Amino acid sequence: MQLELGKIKIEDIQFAAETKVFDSTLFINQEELLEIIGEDSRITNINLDIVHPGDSVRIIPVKDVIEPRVKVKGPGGVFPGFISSEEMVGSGRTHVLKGAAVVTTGEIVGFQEGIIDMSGPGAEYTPFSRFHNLVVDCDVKENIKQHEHEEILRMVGLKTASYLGKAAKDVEPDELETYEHKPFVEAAADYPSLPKVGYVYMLQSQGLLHDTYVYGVDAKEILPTLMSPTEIMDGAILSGNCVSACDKNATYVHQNNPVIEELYKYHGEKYNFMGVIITNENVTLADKERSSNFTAKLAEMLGLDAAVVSEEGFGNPDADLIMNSKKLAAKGIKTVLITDEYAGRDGASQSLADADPSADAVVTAGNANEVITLPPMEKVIGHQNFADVIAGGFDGSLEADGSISVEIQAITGSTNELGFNNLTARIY
Amino acid sequence: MVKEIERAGIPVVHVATVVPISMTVGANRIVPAVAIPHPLGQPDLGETEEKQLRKDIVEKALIALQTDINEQTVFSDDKE
Amino acid sequence: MLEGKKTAILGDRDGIPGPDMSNKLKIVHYLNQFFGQIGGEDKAGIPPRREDGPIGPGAALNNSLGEDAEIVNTIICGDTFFNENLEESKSEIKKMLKAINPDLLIAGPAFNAGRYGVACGTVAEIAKTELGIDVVSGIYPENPGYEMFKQYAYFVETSDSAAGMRSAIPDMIKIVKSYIDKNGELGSPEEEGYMPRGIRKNIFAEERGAARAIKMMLKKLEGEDFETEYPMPVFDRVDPVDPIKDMPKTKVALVTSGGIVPKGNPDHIESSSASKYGEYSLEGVMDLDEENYETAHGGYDPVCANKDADRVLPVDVMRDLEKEGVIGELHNKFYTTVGNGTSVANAKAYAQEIAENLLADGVQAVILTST
Amino acid sequence: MKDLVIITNNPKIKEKFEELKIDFVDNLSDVYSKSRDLVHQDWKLMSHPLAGSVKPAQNPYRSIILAPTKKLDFYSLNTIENAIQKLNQFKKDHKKREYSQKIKEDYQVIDLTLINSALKN
Repeated sequence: MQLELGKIKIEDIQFAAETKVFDSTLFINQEELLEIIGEDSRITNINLDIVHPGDSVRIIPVKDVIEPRVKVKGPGGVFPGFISSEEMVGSGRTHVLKGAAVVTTGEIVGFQEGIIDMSGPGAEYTPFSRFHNLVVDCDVKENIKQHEHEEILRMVGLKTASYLGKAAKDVEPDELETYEHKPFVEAAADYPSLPKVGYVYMLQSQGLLHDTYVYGVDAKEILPTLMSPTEIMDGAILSGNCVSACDKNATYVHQNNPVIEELYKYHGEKYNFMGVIITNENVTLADKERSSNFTAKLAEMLGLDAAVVSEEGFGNPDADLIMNSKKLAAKGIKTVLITDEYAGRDGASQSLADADPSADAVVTAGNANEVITLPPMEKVIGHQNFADVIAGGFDGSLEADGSISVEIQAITGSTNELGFNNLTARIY
Repeated sequence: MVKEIERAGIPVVHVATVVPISMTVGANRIVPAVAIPHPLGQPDLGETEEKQLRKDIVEKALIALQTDINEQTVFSDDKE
Repeated sequence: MLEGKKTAILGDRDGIPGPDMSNKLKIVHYLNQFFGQIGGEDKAGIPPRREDGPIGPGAALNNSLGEDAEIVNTIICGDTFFNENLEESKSEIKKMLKAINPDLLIAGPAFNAGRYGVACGTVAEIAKTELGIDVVSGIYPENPGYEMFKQYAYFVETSDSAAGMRSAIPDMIKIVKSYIDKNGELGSPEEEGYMPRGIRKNIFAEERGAARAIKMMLKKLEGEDFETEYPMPVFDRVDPVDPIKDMPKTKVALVTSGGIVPKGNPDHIESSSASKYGEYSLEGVMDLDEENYETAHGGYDPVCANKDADRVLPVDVMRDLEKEGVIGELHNKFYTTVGNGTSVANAKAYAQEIAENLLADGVQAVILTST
Repeated sequence: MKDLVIITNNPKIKEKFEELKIDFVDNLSDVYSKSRDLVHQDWKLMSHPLAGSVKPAQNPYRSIILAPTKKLDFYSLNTIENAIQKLNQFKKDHKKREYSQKIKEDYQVIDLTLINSALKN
């Protein structure tokens, strides 16, 4: 499988009469877009806003962030199982509007969370403040159930990203990157003297507001399985996850999985990157045992010498993480785990809800309980009054002047457990 | 406690009602006891029987102290 | 940080003498009876007292601090008094600290003195959590006071005895000076030279997490040293000691966490959160009967144990086995604590003392019973 | 299936699973302490006590599924103890407040879907 990612640099977004990309600017025909994404009769209103890095803008509550893309050559299309068919992705050529993103917001449940500040101290914690964002604020009819509401918003986001992506179809990319993944036997034969490494990709999968989709399938229904890294880079996995803003993996992060990008860097030089094992994080302990058993078995079947394991969320996923760690170690596979921490506001509590001596190589994305004060912004998109009830928020967190004191767990993507950011924690 | 005594180089056997807690506190030789209010007794039994029961447990503890082990070991009757 | 704190405290110091208007950092020093130059173990029962200026090791500290800081008061408390009258000591010392209102507290150094270490740590906890005062102290890493209270103070590592005073003092001064220079915002343990407090603090690394993970994996693959960013909680395990070879010649001791005590609980072992352990003679005792023994344990129904304490501490059976020659002898003392509610670190401190006593008495094996 | 018990303080669980054995308790802490007590009486956890990504104490509703077993399940004991520790940690930093009825119901639905997802398998 060979995938070409053609990256088109976007340095500005503007509303205009025609949707197109010209001179690193994405022009959007607002009416046309609204017509396409507003077709669902359950939607009552959609507001579009364009925000740029450095703007005095707060977006709250953020549901998902998606990168606009389009399939240019080869099988399949964007967001398989939702926008495109179930055709396999991960080969051919895909164009990416690099630097642009679609941000969805809307009140699915009363306590919804997720802040993106486009400037100020909060902007340093969220990776999404670096992009030119089209914010889609979507309201639905009153009697819509939470499940349906999540689905409507998810589809609106995907449709928007897919609509914008099409503008990149005939644009010459600024950069063209090529990634290859061969059948396992060939891949193993390519570098017989290099150690084999893999990636164990844990997906949140517990029910409403906690779902991840693989080719349109809810990940809680899967047994751990093998995937080509190029499939994931081509958008086979996307988020239906709305809670735990700091460490849920937004669709953007799945599309740009940093572990896969980094693993490709030394592929063929220092090790042989054999592939990705996706696994889930389910509610029952029996599921957790079964999934971690399968994960370790697949890793063994691939002949892995080492693996990176990334987590999503906190609490019960710590149990999955530790089970994966133990079982991979028992097979002699050297593992590195990526997690984040909930060590309390004072940083003195136990960081994880589970532990094991096998987990001796851990990368941490920071303590999600650390408190930050976000100064007021000139403009708030969404619903600032949520600050008081979002995760990590607390009584009195929203001051009269519009500043908010929150744990960084309320900031979208702040402690991303794929290692998307530079934030980390140390012992003091 | 059990760890500190063992750390001092004295073999110690832990006669404990809640075996998992004993495992957690790091006992190496563990003998399960009867029940929480009376780890080495059974008030329902007659005096002689009860003392015999206690003697059985203590003897098992002495066997544990004479057994070479490499890891935490529970000296119980059931084979599971 | 330091500035902000000063202002905050100024606001609620009604009725307390005005603040020292000079820029000197105001320090209180906490010492036990021995270092406070009152006396040895015989004076360990003295309650907290407040003295003016530096005393003992405080003099050396004070001299080196020069113009930057001053030890204005010394608080002294006997180690035994402190540990046996914990609540009273805490509230008394808190009152003193509140009245003096220092910028910084120095405690110890405590070296490897268990109870002194616990006292220094407890005082640090009060100062830090209840009064917002930062604390600098010194301690031997294996002193249970470190593990119990490490998050409340900047502890420098000291040797296990007061012979290490010569290097402990400059190490503590270095921290205090850095604390003044940096306005209370001390850097990492490695930078500053204090032992890790176990507090997790966020920082921005140079590379993103995924890149760090790949590098760590490469090191692990190649067998090189690597440093985990989150060390798992310590799994303290002790390897099993070799088994007893010749039981008929072995001296066996009984220890229990079931709270068995002589009737009337002469040492007032508390029914929960026990702050002490008991050591009692078994000289001539063949059986623990209802008239002479009971349980001090508050965590379970005591009726069974009170009726026949052998049900918790099997002295009767041990005497039989001694007579039968199955064991060499039963040690003529037993040790008792109360398991429930006792903090792990506290239990560790007692256990170390018990273990030392057992060793000194030539005990070769122990049966420990728990309810 | 028939041996399962759900310890819960979520009224929606009571409505939805009439055929299952439900032990309804008053508050969040009781859900955990009751579950711990059962673990000590040879029950094992079927669902993880920190299911979902809504943080402990933030969601005032919680349901935990247990099943009888033959002897003390060490893993369950460890897991429930760790969960209680985490609950207490989050409670300390999380001021108790009154949620509106709508938010309460949203939280109940979240908990319900977690249990639903557990029972499906």
